Amino acid sequence: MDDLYREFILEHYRNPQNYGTLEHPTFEAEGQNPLCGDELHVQVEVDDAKVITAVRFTGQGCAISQAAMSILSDEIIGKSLEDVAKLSREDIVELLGIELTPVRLKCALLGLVVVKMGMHDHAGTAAPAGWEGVDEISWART
Amino acid sequence: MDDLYREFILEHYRNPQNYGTLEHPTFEAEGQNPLCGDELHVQVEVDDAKVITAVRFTGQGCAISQAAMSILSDEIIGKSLEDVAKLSREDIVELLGIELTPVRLKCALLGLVVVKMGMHDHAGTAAPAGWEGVDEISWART
Amino acid sequence: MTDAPTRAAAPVASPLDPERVSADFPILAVGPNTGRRLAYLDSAASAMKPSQVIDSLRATYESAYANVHRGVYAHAAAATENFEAAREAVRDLLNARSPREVIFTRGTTEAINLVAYSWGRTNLEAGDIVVTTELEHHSNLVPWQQACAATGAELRFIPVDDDGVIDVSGLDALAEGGRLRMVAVVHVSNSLGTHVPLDVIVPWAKSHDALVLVDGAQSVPHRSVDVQALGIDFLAFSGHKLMGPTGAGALWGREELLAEMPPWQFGGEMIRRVEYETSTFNDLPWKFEAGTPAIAEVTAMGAAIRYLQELGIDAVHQHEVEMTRYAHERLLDVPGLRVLGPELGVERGGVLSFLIEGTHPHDIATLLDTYDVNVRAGHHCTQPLMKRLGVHATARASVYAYTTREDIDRLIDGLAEVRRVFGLA
Amino acid sequence: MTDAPTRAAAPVASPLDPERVSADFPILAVGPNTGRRLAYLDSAASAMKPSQVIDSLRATYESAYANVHRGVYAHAAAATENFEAAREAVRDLLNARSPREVIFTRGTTEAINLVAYSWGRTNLEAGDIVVTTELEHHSNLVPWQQACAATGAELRFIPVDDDGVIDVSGLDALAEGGRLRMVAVVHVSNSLGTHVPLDVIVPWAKSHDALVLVDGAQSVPHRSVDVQALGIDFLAFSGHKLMGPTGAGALWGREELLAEMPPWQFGGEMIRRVEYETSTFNDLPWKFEAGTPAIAEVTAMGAAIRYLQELGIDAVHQHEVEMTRYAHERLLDVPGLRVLGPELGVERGGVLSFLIEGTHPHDIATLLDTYDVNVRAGHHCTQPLMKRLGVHATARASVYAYTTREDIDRLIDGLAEVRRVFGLA
Ligand SMILES: Cc1ncc(COP(=O)(O)O)c(C=O)c1O
Ligand SMILES: Cc1ncc(COP(=O)(O)O)c(C=O)c1O
Repeated sequence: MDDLYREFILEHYRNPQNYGTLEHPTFEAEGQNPLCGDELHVQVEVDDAKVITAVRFTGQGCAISQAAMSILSDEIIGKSLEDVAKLSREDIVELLGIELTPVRLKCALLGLVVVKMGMHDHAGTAAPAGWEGVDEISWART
Repeated sequence: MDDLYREFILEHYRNPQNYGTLEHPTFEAEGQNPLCGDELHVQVEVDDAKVITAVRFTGQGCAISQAAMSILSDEIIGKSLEDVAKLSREDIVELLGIELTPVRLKCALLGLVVVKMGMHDHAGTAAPAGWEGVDEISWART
Repeated sequence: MTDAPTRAAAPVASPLDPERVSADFPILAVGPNTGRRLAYLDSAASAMKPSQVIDSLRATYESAYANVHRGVYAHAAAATENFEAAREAVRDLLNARSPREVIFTRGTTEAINLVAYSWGRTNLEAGDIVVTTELEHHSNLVPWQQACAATGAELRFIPVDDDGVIDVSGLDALAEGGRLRMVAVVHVSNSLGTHVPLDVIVPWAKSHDALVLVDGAQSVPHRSVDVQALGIDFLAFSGHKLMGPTGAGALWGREELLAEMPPWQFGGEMIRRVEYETSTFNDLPWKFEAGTPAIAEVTAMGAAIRYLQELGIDAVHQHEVEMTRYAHERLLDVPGLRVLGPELGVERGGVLSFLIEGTHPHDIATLLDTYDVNVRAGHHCTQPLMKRLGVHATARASVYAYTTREDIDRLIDGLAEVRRVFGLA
Repeated sequence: MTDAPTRAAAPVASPLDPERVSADFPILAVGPNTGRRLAYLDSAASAMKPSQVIDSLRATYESAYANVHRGVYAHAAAATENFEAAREAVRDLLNARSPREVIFTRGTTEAINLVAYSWGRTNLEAGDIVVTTELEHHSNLVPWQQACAATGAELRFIPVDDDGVIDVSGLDALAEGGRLRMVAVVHVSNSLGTHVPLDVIVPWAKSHDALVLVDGAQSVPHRSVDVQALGIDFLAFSGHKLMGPTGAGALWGREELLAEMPPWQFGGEMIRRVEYETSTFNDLPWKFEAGTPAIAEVTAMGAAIRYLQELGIDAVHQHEVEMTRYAHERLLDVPGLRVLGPELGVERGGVLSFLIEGTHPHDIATLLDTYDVNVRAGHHCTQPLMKRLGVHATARASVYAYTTREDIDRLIDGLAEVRRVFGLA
């Protein structure tokens, strides 16, 4: 029954990785899913080679949104911004390893949306097609 | 099949009774059914005892509307205005002796609506409840 | 007789047998995840449909279908008659004076928009006041926000206390400094179940010559609503919450008011005479029904009303009161669970919003679904109310005629499981 | 081989077998008056529904029902998926760029009202020109009359000749003395079948930077319509004329335009964030879909689109062209009968309006009904056009995928009977 709530997910929910704040983030952004009130505030530190060196987030919401952000943060540390730009909805589903209904997919995607939007906003590039305001999620520069 | 078009109705349609105009009508009115363009212009002459002494009408439209007016005109000559005021939808259906679907009932009622509205307008009395603008028929003083 | 005393001394039997009612609802028989009966506790969002309603749709399309109102052939006459019979069914349900007072819309939302546009935008002006409550569904809030923004009128709110109960103590002040024109309030809150005291609010509104619109989305399907006895001016409801199909609902309005209001949508049906330059409009109710209406859906909403009346609307209400009380009591026994809204014992609709410390409503609803227990999670289209209560979202269980005690027991069992999964038990 | 040469030398067979199509339509099997097949020649008013569509409604309510978009449980996810699949079906049918460009409405009328309110009332002003044609259904005329009256814009008409054929010779003058902003035209006339030359009108409108709205009520169900190839901005159609249920239709609009237009109806679904004082609105297409939509009906409209595509929309069109031509030819042989609209041979939709000297259309339709031949009589919601043509009403026969040659023969036989009854034969 509780496929969605495998120990792996619950563990990330209870003990999120990279939770907290950075002193000197390269960029940061926050996002919300007004449907359920899921909230994430994400900070990212990038080195000169455009590789992510640190991620921290705070937020609150359902297990899926918070665990997905925790898992995503682990995933992108050490990745180049270019690689992060390529991350898709499917990649998140794969990282979580669970099947999601459309409504719950929104929860899972919140973190990625915030990271992408913050990244593009910082770079001054347009939000990638299909991601601006995706799935009713709203975000803002912080 | 052609219950609606019994010889009696068709006869009235082809040779309407009281077709034409009066020199000195006591009152007159006209009405239309915008749905199909049925039109009737009715003139009524009333004596001092408020008894109808003559009716004339002109108009054009479907067999039902024109025949119903012809039959109605025969019926009300010699009747008091008071009696005419009491005529109901059912009375018209009975006079015609046929079953009518709602849309065709509007055709059949056009004449009675015009007579009633003209009568009340002339007397300065309010249109009887349920008859003003009945069934999308519009009428006017002439 | 000794072994099962509590069973023997059964509670006063509901006049309604929800098991028998359920037999009319094909979708309840087998849940998609477990194969067990579907414990559908989301009727406040939309009700399930009995075979009587589904069959009505089929009957229309299979044996009495045509476009309505203008056709002269047999199917057109039959379709029109059935369609207009639904208008009479609504009139009867609400005890309206005349079927001319019943206007078919897609649902509550369109009905309220109709009033906010047709009455609101032509009557409101700067200095006018529109009053609503802090409980409102977005559908009875945003149309008034917009009508006020467009006309310069001011929107004010009857507050709720921390239990979501309407506080009428400050009513008089709400009408000060302007002209009170419209009081648009929900009858029963879809988020909290709060029953709004129309018996206080309507006389107050009338003492200011204001109109009263009632959002009956959560009352009309669940209790007897008499628009004349309530003394109100407009009432909106949705067929789909009344076991009717989607796509059909109604606005009721007092004839004198509707007669003076301009039409809102324009097109076929609602006109009397059209020239290239100008048009004159049709009589009530058609003046407000532009275009081909939801013929089969309105007809089937009529079937739903008849179904509800055959069950007995008072019996349905009584059953819901019992189910709601039972659910409320059992929820209060769940550790860490908080029920929002009116306290146990206070009159309420069949809606229970709750939170469990340490879990999110979305996770609750998702986990319950695996047991085929359906509850809603979210803000229930009442974001400002959520904010007022200091929460982001709630889990919400709601009941209807087909709700059984077992459905509620399964909810409670499911919540125990939720607590276990989240390490709370 | 010698006895029935005309039968043997059959006309090029339609790619569509209307008898086989008819088997999908339960209502056609038995007419209410004679027990014979129903010769339903009123599809321009509303189409009959195949079992595939009726079954879709039942399937939704029996096995995949819940309110859409916000529910997390299985039924809510399934209902949402099916509902959104219908959006994709519409996108595909119209070759729209994105499903975000597809907004569900009750039908054509609501779709046009949406544009006339949301775009019209915020963009039009004195000095602006809106152009339409003399052919329009009230639903594409009255909303523009009202939008113009409210904003001071001027409404002008592309004229028709006495055959009801669009006369584009004076187009340029129509744009003089003001700013042409909107050209809102019917694609195929529901009264006369006239096919409007969008290939002339659209480039003309675009040369003035005007928007083009097409009333596709009578084209989308009957021929392939590609919004990108047409180069238009908005298109409206009704599901019920496309063999879908009542209560569902759609507006297609170019995304850039829709994105800038303000919402029209307000309530649930269409908001993103609501506070007591203000609201922000949702993304496309939901911004324009306030309240619970016609969930099952939209889903079933998707089924109707799939059904139409399985028949093959070009095959349906070709069949209709043949049936229309056959009916037109046979009607011309009826003494005293006059067919209005484009002459035989001129491109037209499957609609034939006619008059018989010495009878009224209402009487024609009523008498035909006794033979279970259904035609419409009246002004077909085109009163100004009737006046332009100097008639009050017409009888109108219209065809669809299920129309057989025998249906038309029965119409012709019935008309002989009409003439007999009225002493014309
Ligand atoms: C050309 C045309 N436009 C608009 C409409 C209105 O469609 P609906 O009544 O479904 O809104 C119709 C159908 O009556 C039509 O034929
Ligand atoms: C109290 C209340 N008002 C209005 C609505 C809107 O109804 P609909 O979505 O059917 O238009 C709802 C239902 O969601 C409701 O519960």
